[in-house]
Amino acid sequence: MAQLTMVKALNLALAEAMRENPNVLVLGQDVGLDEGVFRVTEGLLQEFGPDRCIDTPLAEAAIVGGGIGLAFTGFLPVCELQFDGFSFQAFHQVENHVRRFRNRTRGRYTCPLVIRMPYGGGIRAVEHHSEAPEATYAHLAGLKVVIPSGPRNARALLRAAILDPDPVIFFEPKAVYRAFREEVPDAPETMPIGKGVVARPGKDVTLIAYGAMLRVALDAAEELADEHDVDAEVLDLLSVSPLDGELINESVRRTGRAVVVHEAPRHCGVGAEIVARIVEGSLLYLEAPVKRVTGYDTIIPYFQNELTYLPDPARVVAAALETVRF
Amino acid sequence: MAQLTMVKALNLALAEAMRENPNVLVLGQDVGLDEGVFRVTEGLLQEFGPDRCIDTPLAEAAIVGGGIGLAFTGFLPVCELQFDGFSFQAFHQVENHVRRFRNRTRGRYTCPLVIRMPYGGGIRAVEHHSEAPEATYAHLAGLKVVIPSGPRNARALLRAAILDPDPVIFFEPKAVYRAFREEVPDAPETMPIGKGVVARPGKDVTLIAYGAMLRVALDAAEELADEHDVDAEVLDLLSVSPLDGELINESVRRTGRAVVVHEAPRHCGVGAEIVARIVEGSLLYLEAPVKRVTGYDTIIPYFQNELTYLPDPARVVAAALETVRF
Amino acid sequence: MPREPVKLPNRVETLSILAADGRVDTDLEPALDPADLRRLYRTMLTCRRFDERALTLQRQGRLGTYGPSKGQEAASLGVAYALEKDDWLVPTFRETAGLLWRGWPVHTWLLYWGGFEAGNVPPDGVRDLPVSVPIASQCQYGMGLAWGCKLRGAGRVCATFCGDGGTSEGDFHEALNFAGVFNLPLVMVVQNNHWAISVPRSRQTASQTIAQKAIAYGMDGLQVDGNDILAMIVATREAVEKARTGGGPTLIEAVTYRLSMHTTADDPKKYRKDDEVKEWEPRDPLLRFRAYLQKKGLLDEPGEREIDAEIAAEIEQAVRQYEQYRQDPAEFVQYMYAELTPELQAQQAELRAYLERKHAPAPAPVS
Amino acid sequence: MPREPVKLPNRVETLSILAADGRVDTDLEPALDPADLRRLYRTMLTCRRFDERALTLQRQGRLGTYGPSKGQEAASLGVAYALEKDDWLVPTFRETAGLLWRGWPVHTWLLYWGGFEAGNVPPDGVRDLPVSVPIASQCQYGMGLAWGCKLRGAGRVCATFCGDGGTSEGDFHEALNFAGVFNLPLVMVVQNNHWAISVPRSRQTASQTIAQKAIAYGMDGLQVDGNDILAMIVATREAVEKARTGGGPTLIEAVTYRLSMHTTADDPKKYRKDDEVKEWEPRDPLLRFRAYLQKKGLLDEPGEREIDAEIAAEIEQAVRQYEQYRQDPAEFVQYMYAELTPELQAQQAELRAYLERKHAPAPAPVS
Ligand SMILES: Cc1ncc(C[n+]2csc(CCOP(=O)(O)OP(=O)(O)O)c2C)c(N)n1
Ligand SMILES: Cc1ncc(C[n+]2csc(CCOP(=O)(O)OP(=O)(O)O)c2C)c(N)n1
Ligand SMILES: [Mg+2]
Ligand SMILES: [Mg+2]
Repeated sequence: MAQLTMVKALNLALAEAMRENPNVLVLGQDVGLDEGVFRVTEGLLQEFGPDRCIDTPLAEAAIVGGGIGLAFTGFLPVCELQFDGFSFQAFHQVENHVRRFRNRTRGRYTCPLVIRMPYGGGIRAVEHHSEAPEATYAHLAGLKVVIPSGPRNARALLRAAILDPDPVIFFEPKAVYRAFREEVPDAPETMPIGKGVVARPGKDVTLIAYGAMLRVALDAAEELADEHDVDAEVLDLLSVSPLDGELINESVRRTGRAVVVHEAPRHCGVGAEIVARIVEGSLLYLEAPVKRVTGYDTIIPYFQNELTYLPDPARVVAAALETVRF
Repeated sequence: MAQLTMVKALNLALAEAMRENPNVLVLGQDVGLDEGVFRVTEGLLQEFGPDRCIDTPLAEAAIVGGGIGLAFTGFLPVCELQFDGFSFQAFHQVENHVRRFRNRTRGRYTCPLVIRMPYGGGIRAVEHHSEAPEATYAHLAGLKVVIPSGPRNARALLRAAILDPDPVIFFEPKAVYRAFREEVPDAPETMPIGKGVVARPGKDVTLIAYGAMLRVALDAAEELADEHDVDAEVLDLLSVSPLDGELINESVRRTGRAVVVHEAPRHCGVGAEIVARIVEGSLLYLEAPVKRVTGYDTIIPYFQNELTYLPDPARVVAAALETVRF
Repeated sequence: MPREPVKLPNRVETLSILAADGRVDTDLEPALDPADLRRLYRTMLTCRRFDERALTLQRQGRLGTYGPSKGQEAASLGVAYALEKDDWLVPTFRETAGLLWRGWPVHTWLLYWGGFEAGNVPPDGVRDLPVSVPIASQCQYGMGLAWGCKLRGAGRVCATFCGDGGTSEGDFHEALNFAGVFNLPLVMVVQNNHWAISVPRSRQTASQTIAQKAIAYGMDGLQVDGNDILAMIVATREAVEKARTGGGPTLIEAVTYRLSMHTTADDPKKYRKDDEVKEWEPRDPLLRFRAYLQKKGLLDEPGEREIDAEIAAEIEQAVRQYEQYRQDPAEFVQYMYAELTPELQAQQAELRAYLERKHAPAPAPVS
Repeated sequence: MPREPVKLPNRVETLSILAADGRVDTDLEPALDPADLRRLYRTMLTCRRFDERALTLQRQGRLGTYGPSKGQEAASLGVAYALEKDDWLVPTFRETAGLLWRGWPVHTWLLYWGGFEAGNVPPDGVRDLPVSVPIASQCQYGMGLAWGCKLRGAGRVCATFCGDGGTSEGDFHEALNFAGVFNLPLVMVVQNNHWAISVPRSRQTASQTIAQKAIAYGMDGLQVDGNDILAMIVATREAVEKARTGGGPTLIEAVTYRLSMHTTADDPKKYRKDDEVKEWEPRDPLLRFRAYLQKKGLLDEPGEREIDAEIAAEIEQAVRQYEQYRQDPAEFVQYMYAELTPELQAQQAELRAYLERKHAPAPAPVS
C-alpha cells in the first residue's frame, strides 16, 4: 500500500499496463522526456523506450487518428491530449471513426483506444485549459466516458479503460491531480466502467457528483449534517457514459430528493440526463424538483474568477436545502 | 405569396439578405456553379458574383475559421457545411473561437456568423450524412442553435440568424427540404430566435418536437385524436438554444403530460434538457413521467434501416398513451 | 548566406510509361507475368462493368446513391497489384478496382452502396479498411497503420488513398507530417481526378502539382500518369520497396480524371464542359491497357468474349445475392460495444417490442 | 516526359542582414529613420524588461502562468514595424514585442496573464487580435482577415503568427491553402524557436526548413534570421508589399530560439541541454540590435540609462494599475451574447443572489 496522489496513481496504472502487455503504447505531446505536462507519464520513456512512450508532433487529430491505425495493427494506444480544451482538434476523428468502427464493420475492426485528458477547472490556468466537455462526449454513442474522483479509483478505472475492448474517453480532474493522497493497494485493481458508488450514505437527499465535484458534494454533505441536520447521500458516478441509472434511482427512491452537481455548463449537460433518468425511473418518489448545481451557460471565466463559476459547497447546500424545504 | 419548398424558401432568405446588405457573403463547398448539393444557393453566384458566393476548397475548419476573419472585417458570412456529419471537422473553430470571441474581448470582436448545414436523416444517404448533432452545439454557450420545421419558418429564421449579432448554428432538416410546399409571404419576415410555437393546441398531453420530427408529432397527434380520443398539444421548438422553457412549461402545466421527440440519440440529448426544465418548472403539475421518443444510443443505421431508427408516429403515439394511461 | 536559395534534398518527379496513344517507354516498362496482366485487365473491366451496372441499379431504385470510379480504375489497381497480401490498403470510394484485386467481392460493394453496414466488411484475410466517407479522415488511420507496421517491424507497409479535394483537409497534412517525422512505411496516393464535386483542381490548391506537397514533409513526391497502369505499378513498387526497407513515406499523385458524375446525386453539366470530358475519354486507362495487351498478343477477340461473359455472370450472381440479403432490423444496436451497456440492452428491448408491435394489432383506444 | 523532375516556380530563400557578430550586409541593410531605430530598441527592451518582471510577479503569486518571449523579440517587432496601422496583426503569446510596438500597453499584458479577460482587449484603433491559445487555430482567422482585406479592396494586409509546433496542426495547412487559392494578402510568420514545449524542431516535421512548406501552397517561402531585426523588417516589407499589390501570400520562417522556459509551468532542464541555450545566447536579438545602434552612434551610455529609467517607470506604473484592477465577479455572464437570453438572465440573477449570500449570514438550520 502506498499513499499516492492521483497523478502518481495514474502513472502507476500506465506503468502496470505497459509492463503486462507489450501492446500498450502511450502517445501524445510531451509525454516522453518531459514526462507529460502534469507528469502523468513520468518514467515511462525511460522504462519502455521511445517506441512505446511516444512524443508526437503537435496535432491532436493525428494522435487520435494515428491511434486508430495503431489499434488496427493490434496495439492498445493510450492517447494523451494535453488539455480538454484541445480535444476538439481531434473531435472529428472521435466522432467519425473512433466510436464507429466496431459498428461500421460489424466487429471486424475495433478501436480499443483510451483517450486521456486533464479535465475541468480550478488550477488557475489560461483559457481553454479548464473545460468540462463530458456531455459532448457522453452524447456520442460508441464511447465510454469515465471521470475518476480520487487516486484509487483513478488507477482502477484507467486500468479498466485500457483493458476495455471499446474506446474510452478518460477525463482526469486537474483540480484533484495533486489535491490529496490516498491509499492505493499494491496489486492492480480494476473497477467496472459504468458503475457509480455511494461515497457517503444518507437518507434525506441525494447529491450526485463526479470528478472534482465529488469533494464539493462531500463537503456540502458535511455542512448539511453539521449545520442543518440534513443527512445527505453522496453518489460518485465515476462514468457518465454508461451512466449508472440504477444507482441513481435506487438512491433517489430512498431520499425523494436530489441535487446534481457538475462543473460543465448546465444547458444540455449531463445533469439534464440525470434528471431525465430520475423522472423516468422515480417520478412518484420525488418530493421536490431535482436541482442542478452546475457551471453557468457561459465560457468558464479566466482564472481570477473561476471559483465564482465553479460549484462550491455553499451552492450545493443551498440547493439541497431548497429541495428539503420544498 | 408563393408556394415554396424549404430549399426554395432558404434560397429566398439568402438572396434577400444578400440584396439588402452587401456585407452578407455565402461561402462553402460547391455553393457556386453547382448551387449547393441541395441547391439552396441556387442563382446566388449568378446574381452576386464569385466574391459574395464563394466556392471554397475542401476544408470545413477553414470555411468557419476563415469566416471568423471575414466577420472581423465587417462581413456577415453565411458558411455552408455540406453535411452535419462533416461539421466536426470545424468543431474546434466553433468551440475555441466562434462562440468565445465576444466574451473573450468583452464585445470588441464578435462573430456574427451563420453556420448552415443540412441536418438529420431520412433521405437514404450514406454514412455521416444523417446525423443530428444539435445537443453537441446546444451545450456550447455562446451559440444559438436553430432548427426550422417548414418552409415559412425556415425563411424567417434564416433571416433572423443572419441579422443576429451572435453566431447561429442553423440546422436544415434534410427530410423537410423538399417534402412539402408552404405559402411564404412576399415581404421578408423574421421570427425571434429562441421562441417556439404551438403547432397544434391540445389539452391532454404535450408533444414537444422540432425539425423533421414536427411532422411526426403532428401525425401522432392526429392519430391520437382519431383513434384514441386523446387531444395532444404539439410544440415546435424551432430553437434548441436558447430553449423556450416558458412555452414548454406553460403547456405542460395545462396538460400535465409530455413526450419529447427528437431524432438524435437519447443519452445527453436535448430531450434530457427539456425534461429537466419541466421538472424544474412544473414538477407538481406532472401526472406522469415525461417520455422521450428519440433515436437510439447507436450510430444511425445505414439507410436500409434508418426508418427503424428514426422516431415515427407509432412510437410517439405509444409513448403518449403511456403517459395518458399512467 | 545573406540571400540564398534553400536547397531541397527531396525529389519531385513525373512518371509515365504507357502513353495514351499506345506508345510504351520500353526502358521503364515493367516485366510483368502475362497471367497477371490478363488478371489485371479482367479486374479493371469487372470494375467498369460493375460501375455501369450499379448506375442502372441506382436509377431503378435498387441501390442508393452511387459514386462511380469510371476512368480511375488504373490508379488503385496498380497500387493494389504492387502490394503484398499482408500489406494494408486504406481506400476512399473510388478504389473499387484495387479492392476487387485484393479480393473484395462485387457483392460486398453492392451491400455498401445498398445501405447495409455489411458492405464494410472485407473478406477474411483481407487487410483493407472499408470506404471512408469523411474526406481525408482516413489519411490519419492510414498513417497509424503504417506506424503500427513500423513498430511491428515485419516489413509491412500501408497504402492510403485520398482525392485531390482531400489534400485541402487538415487530416491530410497532419498524417503526412507524422509519416515524415516517424519515417513511416506509408505510400500516400492522391487520386487527382481534377474535380472535387464541382471544384476544379486549380481552385483546390495553388500548388502547381499535388506531388510537390511532399516537400512540406521532407519526403519525395512522384506525379504519375494515373491512367497508365504500368506507371502506377512501377511507382508504387518503388515507394513500397523504399517503405519496406526503412526509407519512409512517399507521396504519389495519380493524375487521372473522373469521367462520370461525382455520384448519382450530382449533375456535372452544371459545372464542367463536355469538351473537357471528351478530351479525357481517349486517355481512358481501360482502352489503353486493352490496346497494350492486344499489342502484346495477350488479348484476342475470343478471349475478350470469354472474359466479358465471365464478368457478366459474376456481376449477375452478385446482384442476386445482394437482393436476397436480409438483415435483422434490430441489429444496429448489437455492434455498438463488445458488450451492450445496460441502457442499450433496455433500448434494444424497446426496439424489439416496437418492431413486434408494428406487426401486431393496434392498441385499444383510451376509454 | 517519362521520368522528369517537376519544375517548381516558387522561391524558397534564406535572408540575414545583421549577423550575430555585428557584421552588416550593407547591400541589404534597410535605410531606417534613426528615431525609428531608437524606438524599436526601446520597445524591444521594454519587452525584455516586462518579461523579467512578469517572471518575478509570477513567482510571487501575483500573476498566473506566464509565457516568456525572451530571445524572440525581434521577429514580431520587425513584422509589426513593417505593417501599417490599418493592417492586421494576429499574434500568439510570443509576440509581445510586436504588440507593444502596435500600441498595446504593458498593463493589458499584465491583465491577460493575471487572469482577466480585459487583457484581450486592444486599445482603440489598434487592429490586432488578442492572444490565441489553441495552437495554430488563429491561422484560420488570420487567413479570413486577409480574405476580408482582399474583398474590401483597400490594400490592407494581415500578418499572422504561429510557432514551429503550430505548423503540424491541420489549421496551419488549411489556412495557407486557402490563402494560396484565393491569393490573399497574408503574411504568415512562423516563429521557429526550435522547441514546442519539449519537442524539438527536428521531431516536429521532417521538412528541412519550415519555409519550404510554402511550396505545398504554391507560394514563396523565406527563411529569415529571426533574431536579426533588420532582416525581419526587410523580409516583411517585401511580403507586405507583394500582398498589398495583389501578389498574394508569403510564408516567412523566422529562425529564432526560446531562451527561457516554455512557460512558468515548464522546466526545460528536463528535455534540453544547457549547452544549446548557451550557444544561442550570443545570438540574442537584443544584444545584436544594441551593438548595431551603438556602432551607428544612436545609443550611448546616458541614452541607455535614460531609456532604462523610462521603461522601469512604465512597467512600475503598469504593475500598479494592474494590481488596482477590479472586476465585477458576475461580469462573465454579461458578454455571452449581444443581448442576454432569458435563461442567462435567470442564471445571472442566481449568480448575483449567490454572491450576495456569500457576504450575508448563513441560512437558519432546518427545524
Ligand atoms: C469532410 C468532408 N467534407 C465534405 C464531404 C462531401 N464530399 C464528398 S466527396 C467530396 C469531394 C471530394 O473530392 P476529392 O477528394 O477530389 O475526391 P473525389 O470525389 O474526386 O474522388 C465532398 C466535398 C465529405 N464527404 N467529407
Ligand atoms: C491545439 C493545442 N494543443 C496543445 C496546446 C498546448 N501547448 C501550448 S504551447 C505548446 C507548444 C507550442 O509550440 P510552438 O507552436 O512551437 O510555439 P512556442 O511555444 O514554441 O512559441 C503546446 C503543445 C495548445 N495550446 N493548443
Ligand atoms: Mg477529386
Ligand atoms: Mg516553438
